[in-house]
Amino acid sequence: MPVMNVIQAVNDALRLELRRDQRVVVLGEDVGAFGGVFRATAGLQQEFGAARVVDTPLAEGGIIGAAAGMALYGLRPVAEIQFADFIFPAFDQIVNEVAKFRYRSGGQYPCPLTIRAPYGGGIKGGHYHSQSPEALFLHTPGLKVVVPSGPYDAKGLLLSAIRDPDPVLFFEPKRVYRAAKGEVPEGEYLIPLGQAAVTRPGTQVTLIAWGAMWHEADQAAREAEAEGIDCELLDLRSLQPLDIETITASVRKTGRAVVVHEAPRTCGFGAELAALIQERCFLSLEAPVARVTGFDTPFPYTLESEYLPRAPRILQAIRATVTY
Amino acid sequence: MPVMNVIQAVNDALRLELRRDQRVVVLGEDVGAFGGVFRATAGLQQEFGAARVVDTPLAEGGIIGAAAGMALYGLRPVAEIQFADFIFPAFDQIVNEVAKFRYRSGGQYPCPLTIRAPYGGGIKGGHYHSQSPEALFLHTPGLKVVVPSGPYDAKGLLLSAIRDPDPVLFFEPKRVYRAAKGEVPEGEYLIPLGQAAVTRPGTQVTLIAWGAMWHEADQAAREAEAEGIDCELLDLRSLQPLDIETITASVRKTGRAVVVHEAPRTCGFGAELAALIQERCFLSLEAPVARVTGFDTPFPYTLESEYLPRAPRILQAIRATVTY
Amino acid sequence: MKRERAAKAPVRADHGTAREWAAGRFLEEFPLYRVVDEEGRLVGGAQLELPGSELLGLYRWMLLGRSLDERMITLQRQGRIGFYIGAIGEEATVFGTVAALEPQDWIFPSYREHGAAFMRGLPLVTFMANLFGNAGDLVKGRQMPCHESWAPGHFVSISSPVATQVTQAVGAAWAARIQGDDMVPIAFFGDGSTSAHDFHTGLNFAAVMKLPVVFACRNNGWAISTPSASQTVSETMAQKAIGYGMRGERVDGNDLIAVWAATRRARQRAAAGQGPTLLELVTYRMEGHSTSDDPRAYRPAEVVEPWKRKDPIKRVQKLLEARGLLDEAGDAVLREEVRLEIQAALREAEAFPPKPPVESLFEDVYAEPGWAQREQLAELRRAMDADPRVANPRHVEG
Amino acid sequence: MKRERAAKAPVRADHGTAREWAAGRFLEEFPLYRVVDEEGRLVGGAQLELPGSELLGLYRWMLLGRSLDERMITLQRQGRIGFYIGAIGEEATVFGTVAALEPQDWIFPSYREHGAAFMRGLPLVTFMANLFGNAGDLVKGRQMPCHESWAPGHFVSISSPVATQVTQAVGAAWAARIQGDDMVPIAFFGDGSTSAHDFHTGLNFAAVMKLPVVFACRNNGWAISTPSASQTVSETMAQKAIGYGMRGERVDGNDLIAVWAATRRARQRAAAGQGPTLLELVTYRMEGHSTSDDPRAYRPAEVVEPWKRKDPIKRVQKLLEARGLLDEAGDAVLREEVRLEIQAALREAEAFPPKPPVESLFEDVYAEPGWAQREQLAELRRAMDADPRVANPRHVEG
Ligand SMILES: Cc1ncc(C[n+]2csc(CCOP(=O)(O)OP(=O)(O)O)c2C)c(N)n1
Ligand SMILES: Cc1ncc(C[n+]2csc(CCOP(=O)(O)OP(=O)(O)O)c2C)c(N)n1
Ligand SMILES: [Mg+2]
Ligand SMILES: [Mg+2]
Repeated sequence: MPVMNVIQAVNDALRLELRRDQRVVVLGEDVGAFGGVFRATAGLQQEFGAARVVDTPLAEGGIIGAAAGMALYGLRPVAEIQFADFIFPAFDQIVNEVAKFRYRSGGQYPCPLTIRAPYGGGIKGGHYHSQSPEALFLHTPGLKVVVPSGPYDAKGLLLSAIRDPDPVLFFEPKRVYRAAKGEVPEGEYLIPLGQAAVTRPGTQVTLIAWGAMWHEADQAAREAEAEGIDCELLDLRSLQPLDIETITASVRKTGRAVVVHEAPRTCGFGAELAALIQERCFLSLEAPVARVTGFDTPFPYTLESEYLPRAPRILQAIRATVTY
Repeated sequence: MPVMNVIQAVNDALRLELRRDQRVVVLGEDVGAFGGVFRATAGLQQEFGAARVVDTPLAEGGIIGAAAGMALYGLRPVAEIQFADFIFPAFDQIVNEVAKFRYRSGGQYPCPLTIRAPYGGGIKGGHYHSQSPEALFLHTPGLKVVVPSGPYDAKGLLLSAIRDPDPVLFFEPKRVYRAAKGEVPEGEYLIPLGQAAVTRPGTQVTLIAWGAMWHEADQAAREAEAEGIDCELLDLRSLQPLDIETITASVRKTGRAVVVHEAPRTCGFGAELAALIQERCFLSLEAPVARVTGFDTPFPYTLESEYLPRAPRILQAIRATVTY
Repeated sequence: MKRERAAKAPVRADHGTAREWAAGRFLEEFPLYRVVDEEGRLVGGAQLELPGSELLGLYRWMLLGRSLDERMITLQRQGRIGFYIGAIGEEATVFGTVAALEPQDWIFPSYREHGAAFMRGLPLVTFMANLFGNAGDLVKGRQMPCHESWAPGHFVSISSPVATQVTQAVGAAWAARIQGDDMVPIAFFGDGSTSAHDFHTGLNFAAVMKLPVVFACRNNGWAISTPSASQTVSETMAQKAIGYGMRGERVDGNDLIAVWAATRRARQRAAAGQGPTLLELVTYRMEGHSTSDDPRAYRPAEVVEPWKRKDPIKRVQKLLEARGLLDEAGDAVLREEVRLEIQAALREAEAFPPKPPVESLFEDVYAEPGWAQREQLAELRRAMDADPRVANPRHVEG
Repeated sequence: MKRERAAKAPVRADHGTAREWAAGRFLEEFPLYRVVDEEGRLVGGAQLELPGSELLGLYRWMLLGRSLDERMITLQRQGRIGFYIGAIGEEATVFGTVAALEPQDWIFPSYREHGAAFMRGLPLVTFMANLFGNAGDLVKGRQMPCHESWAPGHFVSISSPVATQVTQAVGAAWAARIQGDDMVPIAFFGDGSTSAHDFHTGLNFAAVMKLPVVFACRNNGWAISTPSASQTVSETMAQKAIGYGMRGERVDGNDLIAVWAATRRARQRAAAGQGPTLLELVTYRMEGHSTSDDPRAYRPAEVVEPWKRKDPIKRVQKLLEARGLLDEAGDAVLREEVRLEIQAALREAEAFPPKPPVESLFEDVYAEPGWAQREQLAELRRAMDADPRVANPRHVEG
């Protein structure tokens, strides 16, 4: 099986889907001949032509509005937002239009499109090349939100996202774009949206993470093991639909949970997970659900190591939760 | 003391502040001669002229971008977004610019502005005249978020918001715009941001609400009392800064909490409150923090009574929480 | 590449090279295109290219639109529906455009183009069920009145945020070209909406991609309380096309035939690969913005007067009469037909159960409801069973 | 009211009323304004209105800008800074504009106008501390390199999202007018940024309100990998002014004197209450978009060649030489001065502690930190005390 990094896996998924389904169109800034600033669309315009792999003008609202129109008409557009930080000019189209089309038309106008965006910190990008805005979209019914942590998931989840009947935000953790490598099958395989992966079974505490933070949580779990703490680690993979069963089953078993995300703490998805867990596992809980997150500040530049919830801070939270 | 409704109280606050401070400017769609679609700015252009009370072109991004420029230059703009549902074209300016100006400039460029928007459901407005997007802004460090529930608070909080050194979103619950009436002192008084009001002291369960939902929670508390359940009711008034001390003191006392909001449940501010409470009051909690909220659907039209978390549903949650 | 041309362009050294255009320049450059004058006479050497029967059909549509708007405004005043927004005085911009399109062309409406949906087969009764938001509403009572969808007629779901449909129409045009379909979408929007950002990005994308799409700006003089001069100081909306390297045209929006002919031209150009057109349809909002609005607060009655004489329906009536296609009696018959049609539809629409079923609240959020929707439906049902007030709008007002 | 005029405007009945403009029409209508040709000679009858000493000063600024950009790109390649974005080849658009403004005029930069900050007094060493994001950075190491702020010189905080500064500049102009201040802000942005929505709303607001503001579009031919033809099919950027009823002017952006004179004119008009101006400064991005970019992937080297001959610095050098204000020896002295200045600043900047203090992470979110910031600072300190790896960037990569 070929070994790929996340960018290659994304590229592979796009290529397969462009080949398989004439309705698939890729559009965004610099995605054409250049292949995208992270090269995720490299070679696609060369293979599929400038009509299906399109450089757009610099206007995210235009990209998503146009993609919405394509989706309404029956295509399967895959729009790239160059950095998740630049998705906000398209926010109205996403939350007021794309998310509500099926509902507001009584089911007459589904709007299935995929919005890919490199996301998260850890590449020294400062305020505007580091943000993790998933919670903003999770608060909007009608949208699905997917975040892979490695190449295998990236490919299988992206194929599912493109084929999904609903609009999907597909956030790619750019910190591990090249760093996360692994075996990726050739040809197509689908990872269903809404299934978390239990990447490490354990008994004492449930760790919940996604994207780049899964790697940190995994390292923390390994370090915890060395200290004799047995962690169960979930990689959520898809935040909406959320695999609530796997989460509650795990926490009912362990009685403790630590949630990790990069976004600021307040109103991050960790809050929702904590709320859900205490609602559903109240009698099993032996400690509060802990949140290890980015801080309530804009994303910094120089102090990004301090800002990011990495393994050492996660480990500390694990210890505190287990000894609560 | 004069009796006013919420619109009159808002109008009064704007008028006082326009008189007191030459730096205050009111801008937005239809706010001029017409006085705004809800009449909140009625008479202001007549008194202060078209230079300080300005009808803008129809572009929320332009309104907030321009208001930001005014604030940077030293004015105190108060921008009206005609309905909170239409704030999204300005989302980029708010979360990427206004919220981060002070931080990203190392304190050189504060950006104090107030964004007023009628908000929430209950007026048969359907998808696009009913939304409660507070959680989206609460996830953005740098912004403050205020929601009054009645005329007295509306005036005192709005005056504080306009004078605050930071950008403030001031969401006005339009469902009670005219319905909520009360005595409002003439002249100025300030209600500090960040102080919840304990509008009903109680011992058995803490109810937490804001805006129009405070009225529903209040009614539920009265009905609960008739059933012998003693509720403590907090009107948060300001969600950021949040009065965490009042909340934790109350829940440590009652051991139970019910949070009410109109916005969809997932990733609403109720999630954050539940997360905070279980983090800080874990050992006092005798039942999970309950959330009575709008459902995870777009805001409906005909079934809005069913959708809104009104007193009967709150009462049921109170009972379930108390008997958990 | 553009750069090369730029390098060869003329070069001047005097100060103030950019033309200081005189007032009125763009009014001249974009003259108001008109075929029929206010007395129903053909202007200049114009030919009537629309067959008489079609013209009569369109006249009937305009009567229906007007009559429906009037009736529904009354209905709102009676408290039987919550809201209404129509197109009184702007009928030519709605029916003239759509008549010039092909049936497969998608319509991306603003919120006044209900007539377009009717022409595409939306039954009146279904439209009215939307106004009631009752069990007969195809949109399942989810949106405010006047936010209908009609997929069978390629009439796209209406939303309230203005101008969002502009970029969406561009996307549909793009999709059709990719698919090789002869489909030219039209996007409707108002003068106020030209200030919105989707106007800009939509027109620019369409021009850059040379997409087959028609932009129909209903310049009705007002955005709620503000006149178009508060939205833009360009003399015309048509000249905005220049900034996008696009064709623009200014049309008498109260002249059905001119609107029809201009739209047909724009469609032909689009279908022939010549790109998009911005049509400025100059008309007037004769009534309040909607039933929530009272224009007396900001608009002196006098300014409306001149426009009464330009009524688009009267103009067609005169044209038909002059051509012997209609007489007073025939007109009365048509009006009575339309009245009865509306009356019958209203009766039928009001007969639906007042609410869609409660489970409909949780459908269509996603193709399949997720666990949150399923659990919340169960939660709501339990709540309703326990306390009937949950479903009663009136128990806690005030 | 606009409506009245519209009603009186000429009316035509022939088909195709809108002018089918010929290719090149707008290149003619917006000729490239130029004062000095590529050989440093005054064009036509142009006068040099800039005193020789000022010209020499600007020449030195341009040398500094170029030299700094080159040095910092090297620094990035050496791994000593993480990122750099400069203005090689575009110097005339930066220094020519700012020289024509008054000291009180606010500058709303895009991300290439560092030179404007220097002219307003930002010390080189402070700029470089921003590149390092170290303890000497006024922005406290919070943004990527090249995102400086300099309030003492009214140089506004840079952000990455493009075009957002356009509406902000409009707001500042508006504020100044309300305050009665003689202050004309300038907003810089690229050709790609004309596609963004803030361009549209900013220009429209400014035109409608007739605000004193100058819009400086650095048309450098590229938005990262896409040529301007992918952004717009309008022949010029200047003609976009027409859609806003605004004055537009196309200027040779590699001609320092033309840029200066056009900006001065625009400022005079603004200050005199005649409203905003859109200046299209036609120049070229000679290097990659930034140090993160390698233009060889999308831009053949040949297309850059013609632009090398138009180098804005060489042109001023020739002009100065022709006027006897500079000779080879004098030029060498200037260049050496600039080199030493940069070198000294670099040494000084690198001497700051590499990180701002950890508490700075939580400052300036609000005027006063909230409890969340205070608690989180304490939490972070505890974490750092317990495990030094918390502050170490390298422990978990991969
Ligand atoms: C984004 C957005 N902002 C504000 C509104 C409120 N609003 C509804 S209609 C309207 C005026 C629209 O004017 P115009 O585009 O000229 O259309 P017209 O009503 O005249 O047909 C406004 C401001 C809205 N619907 N959407
Ligand atoms: C809203 C937004 N979208 C995307 C980007 C990524 N990006 C950075 S610079 C750039 C190109 C800008 O081109 P132009 O406006 O011509 O400026 P130039 O770099 O040529 O000076 C893009 C797409 C961004 N910074 N902001
Ligand atoms: Mg209008
Ligand atoms: Mg450029």
